[in-house]
Amino acid sequence: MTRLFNDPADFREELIEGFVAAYGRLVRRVPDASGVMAVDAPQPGKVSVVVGGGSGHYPAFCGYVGPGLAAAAVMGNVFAAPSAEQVYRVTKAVASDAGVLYCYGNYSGDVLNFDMAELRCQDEGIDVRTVRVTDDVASAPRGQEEERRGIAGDFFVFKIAGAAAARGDALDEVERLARKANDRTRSFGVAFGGCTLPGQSAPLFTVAPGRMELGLGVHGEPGIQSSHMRPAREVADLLLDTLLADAPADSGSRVAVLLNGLGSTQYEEMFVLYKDINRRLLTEGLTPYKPIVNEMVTSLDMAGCSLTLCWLDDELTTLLDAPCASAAYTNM
Amino acid sequence: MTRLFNDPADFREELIEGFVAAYGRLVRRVPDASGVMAVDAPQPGKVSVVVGGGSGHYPAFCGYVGPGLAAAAVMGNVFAAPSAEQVYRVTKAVASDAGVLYCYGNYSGDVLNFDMAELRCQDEGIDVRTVRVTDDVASAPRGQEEERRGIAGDFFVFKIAGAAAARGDALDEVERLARKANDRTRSFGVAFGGCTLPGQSAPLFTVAPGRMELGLGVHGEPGIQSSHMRPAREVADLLLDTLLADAPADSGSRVAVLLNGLGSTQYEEMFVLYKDINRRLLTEGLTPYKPIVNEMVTSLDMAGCSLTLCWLDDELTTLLDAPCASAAYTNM
Amino acid sequence: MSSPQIAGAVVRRWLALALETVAAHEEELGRLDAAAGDGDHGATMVRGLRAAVAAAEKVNGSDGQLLAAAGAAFADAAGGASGALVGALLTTTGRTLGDGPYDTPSVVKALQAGLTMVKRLGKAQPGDKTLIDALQPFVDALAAQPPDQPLAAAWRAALPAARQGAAATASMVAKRGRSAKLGERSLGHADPGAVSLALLLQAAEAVLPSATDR
Amino acid sequence: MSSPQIAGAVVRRWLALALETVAAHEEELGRLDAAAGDGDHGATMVRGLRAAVAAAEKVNGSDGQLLAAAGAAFADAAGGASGALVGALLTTTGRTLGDGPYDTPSVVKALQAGLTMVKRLGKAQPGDKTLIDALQPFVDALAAQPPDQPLAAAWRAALPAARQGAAATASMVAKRGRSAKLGERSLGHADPGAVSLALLLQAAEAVLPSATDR
Ligand SMILES: Nc1ncnc2c1ncn2[C@@H]1O[C@H](COP(=O)(O)OP(=O)(O)O)[C@@H](O)[C@H]1O
Ligand SMILES: Nc1ncnc2c1ncn2[C@@H]1O[C@H](COP(=O)(O)OP(=O)(O)O)[C@@H](O)[C@H]1O
Ligand SMILES: [Mg+2]
Ligand SMILES: [Mg+2]
Ligand SMILES: [Mg+2]
Ligand SMILES: [Mg+2]
Repeated sequence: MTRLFNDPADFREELIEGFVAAYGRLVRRVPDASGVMAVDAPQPGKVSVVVGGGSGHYPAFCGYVGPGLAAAAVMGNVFAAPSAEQVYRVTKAVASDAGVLYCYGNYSGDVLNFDMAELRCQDEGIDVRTVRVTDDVASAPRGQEEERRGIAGDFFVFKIAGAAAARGDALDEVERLARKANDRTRSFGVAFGGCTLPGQSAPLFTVAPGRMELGLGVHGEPGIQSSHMRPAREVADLLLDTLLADAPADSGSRVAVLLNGLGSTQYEEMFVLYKDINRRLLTEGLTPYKPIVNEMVTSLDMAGCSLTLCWLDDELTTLLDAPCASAAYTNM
Repeated sequence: MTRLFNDPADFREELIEGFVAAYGRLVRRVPDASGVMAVDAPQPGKVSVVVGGGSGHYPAFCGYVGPGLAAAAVMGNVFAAPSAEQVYRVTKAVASDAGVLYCYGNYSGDVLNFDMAELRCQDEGIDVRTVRVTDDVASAPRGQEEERRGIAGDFFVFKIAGAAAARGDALDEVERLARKANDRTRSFGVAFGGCTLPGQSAPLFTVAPGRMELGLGVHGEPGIQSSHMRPAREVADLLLDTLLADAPADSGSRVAVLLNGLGSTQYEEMFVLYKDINRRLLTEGLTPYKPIVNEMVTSLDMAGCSLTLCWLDDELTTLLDAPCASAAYTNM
Repeated sequence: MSSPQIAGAVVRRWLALALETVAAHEEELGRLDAAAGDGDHGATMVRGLRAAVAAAEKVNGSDGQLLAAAGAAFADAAGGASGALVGALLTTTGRTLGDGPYDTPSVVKALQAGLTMVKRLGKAQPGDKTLIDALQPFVDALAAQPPDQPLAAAWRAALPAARQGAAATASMVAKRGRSAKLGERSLGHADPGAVSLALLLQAAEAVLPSATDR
Repeated sequence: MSSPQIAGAVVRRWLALALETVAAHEEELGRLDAAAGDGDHGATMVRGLRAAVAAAEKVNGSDGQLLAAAGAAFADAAGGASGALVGALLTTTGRTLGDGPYDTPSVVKALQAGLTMVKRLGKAQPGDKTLIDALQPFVDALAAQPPDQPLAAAWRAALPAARQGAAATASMVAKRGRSAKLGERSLGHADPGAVSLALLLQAAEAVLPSATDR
């Protein structure tokens, strides 16, 4: 539940002010807009990667703004996509001569607003492209991959796009690489309890004791299906069975791994689960590459976690390994 | 509540295995001991900083092992200090010719076990020193600072000790700097709900709706006092009033700031609160230095947060800024 | 009951009443959204309408012009899917109405333009369990009224179609928007966007001039 | 009831019974610890005793030697404050008992050595609301028994002092350990360490040879 606020109507504004106050060494406020931009953005000759979405997912999205990562994040209200107007303003602030790549999770509201902004920017001669993250295998069947929503896979796609942009790749290339990262990324999650919106007292959904939800969203949506709770090693198998059944074809055996906590699942629990995930990955002949067990895309204080695999090749590995700095993720 | 486990009796063992599996690029298991050590430890001529305590506080303690930070972490069971035997074994594994500094939060169980290990190591000719973190102003009055317990202030003391050790400072000097960091660090926290131990179904304490606990511990101990819930800006004042009344004498105006989440408090809420903290710090003539708003020392899935201030001078600032890498904190 | 002489007065009063009505249903809309979506629809609509009311205060102009300005403010403040779609509906309808007076046929034409825009942007069709399932039947029913019927009467006659359309979404499986991911799980609850759209239309009933403007 | 001939048999049986007794109170000990501490005392004691039982299985030796080995295993597995202190109590008591037979005076002497070690390590005194408030009264009561009284009878006679000592901690304010930070808030609940110590002493009653070993 959300306890720390003043007026819930000011939540987004206060959170942006607080974020910029804390991380002013990395970001500044986009003037007159609900968003933040990297202190060094825009950079001439370098594509600006613009991410964004509703609030309530920290570190997504503002936590990933900084050198080597996103040039800016557009920040909506809690679980509400930012408006096209705000996307437009943020884009104007960070558009460079090399163009702009929009990268965000595939949700109806985000698509509507980012698309409207993209049109408007293109009318003004800014070259804008879009790569939507569609990693959640639970949200649409195989063959309809582009209908899927984006959850924790955001992180890998942002990282790879940001690294390509920082390297100076042209817009076509940054777009291609982001799309490739997305095409090779799959996530699946389980939830044990819903989250509560600021100002409200009841969670968006509840999970009965001894049950869990499969195929969670990161907006307090209930899962696709309800199931019984089980020991960690069976949860690991459930996650991996689902992901491996959906593995992209011919993608090799090196996988970046993210075990992502949604908010109130304990880190220690996630490491216990990761033990079983790791064993299973090795059994399957997969090589986990620099795994991350952390909270990277949250859903307020939701209880649950998701597993993301990104099948790497050499060019994606290089980009994942590239240095970056941001409030939430620093690589060196 | 803890949902992901196999046998609660194996929780620590599985969590260590999972942690090492995930972050093998930074740490390895100490052979035959409940702990992890940096891949590059021990380094000849460099002091090894050994941290530790019960589990349930991730990123404390294993998340802070790596170059420029701790050489090793001794990991107890959830909320139980590691035994003297485990502290001893971990110390033996990372002791260098330059000696060892123990750094941990001041709790009865930790003091007992680390002290016993220290005696045993000294008997064997290893030069071991100890600096206990005592940042929690709620846990003992002024004048009895050394009785206070350690909470999120751990982070600043570990970081400064680790940086001094990495720089090659002698043991005397590493000890002096860690002690100085601790002497200049103060924390105070509020809790909105208790946490639940693995295998148990009820939280260690509950907070009535509309109430909050002041002066929390990081082990699910209830607060020192109960109070009514208030808007974020009043919580900010409460935290700062308490800390400023206890400020170390003649310590200047540059403060490192950590707003630390205990587990299930939302990041967004913390930024809203930080907005008001930042305003108040400026009003008080203090200059926040590279603030951190994050989960740095948790208490399983407890709801609440604490504010830590570390009054910096030039030598502490240099050490705080020094590069480091670990699972949970990377600086470059 | 109305003073159509004052330019923009109808839209101003409608927005005020719409805000009041939707705010009274904020929690219910949130609950409906939580059933298969993210629970913010009530908050989003209230936020958007507050901004729309404020924007309309600041503009001098016709009802059409005010509606267009209100739509832009709504979209920006609300965000989300409903911000974009309801905002576009208001803006397109307002622009099509233009700066002159209006009657039943011109309002029908304007709403049809708004509906078309909503479909174009959101790519949803009737039956997909969205606000279109309230809007389309209403526009159709309004268009079916005799063209010389005063707007207020025509509007009143068309309203049940909106309400029924919204109610009927309870037995639909979502195909668009967040709740589409939940498939069968979205059955049994009305679509929040359809319900709030019906509320918006209903609020207009009380403020429309009982004789057309001209 | 006992076969004092088999070296270590008394300690082995005591550990088994102690584990059983403490496990039956695990939740209660956790709740007492949660009142002002961190709620893990039940789990910690059970974990420690399991390891102690296992260690005693592996050692061949006198009761004293087994007790010393069990204490080390207890301390290592339990961790925390009680792991260190109860572990040191067992180890010191066992070492002082040594490898020979024992009677009431030698047991009193050994327990006094254990108590002294606990005080030295933990720096607590009677009245600080710790396990010492069960241990000290028991050791004093045992020491006050006639030296020629068989150990089992002396032990039985001293047990109420441990129980009363543990119960009396409910009206004390903690001065040591985690709960000390809670000050007045620790009032009203017995100290978990004192309660579990009384349970350990009580479990011994049933296994002590009814006549001394020699
Ligand atoms: N593509 C779409 N076309 C038409 N209506 C849509 C579409 N997507 C969503 N909606 C409408 O928006 C409503 C949800 O609005 P809201 O909760 O405010 O936005 P969000 O889904 O971004 O949280 C749905 O109930 C539905 O009526
Ligand atoms: N310094 C001390 N001296 C004596 N007994 C102590 C001391 N500190 C703690 N204890 C005892 O330990 C008990 C708590 O044990 P436990 O909960 O297992 O460890 P922890 O406090 O590390 O969680 C207390 O109830 C008290 O009896
Ligand atoms: Mg939303
Ligand atoms: Mg403990
Ligand atoms: Mg919604
Ligand atoms: Mg305890």
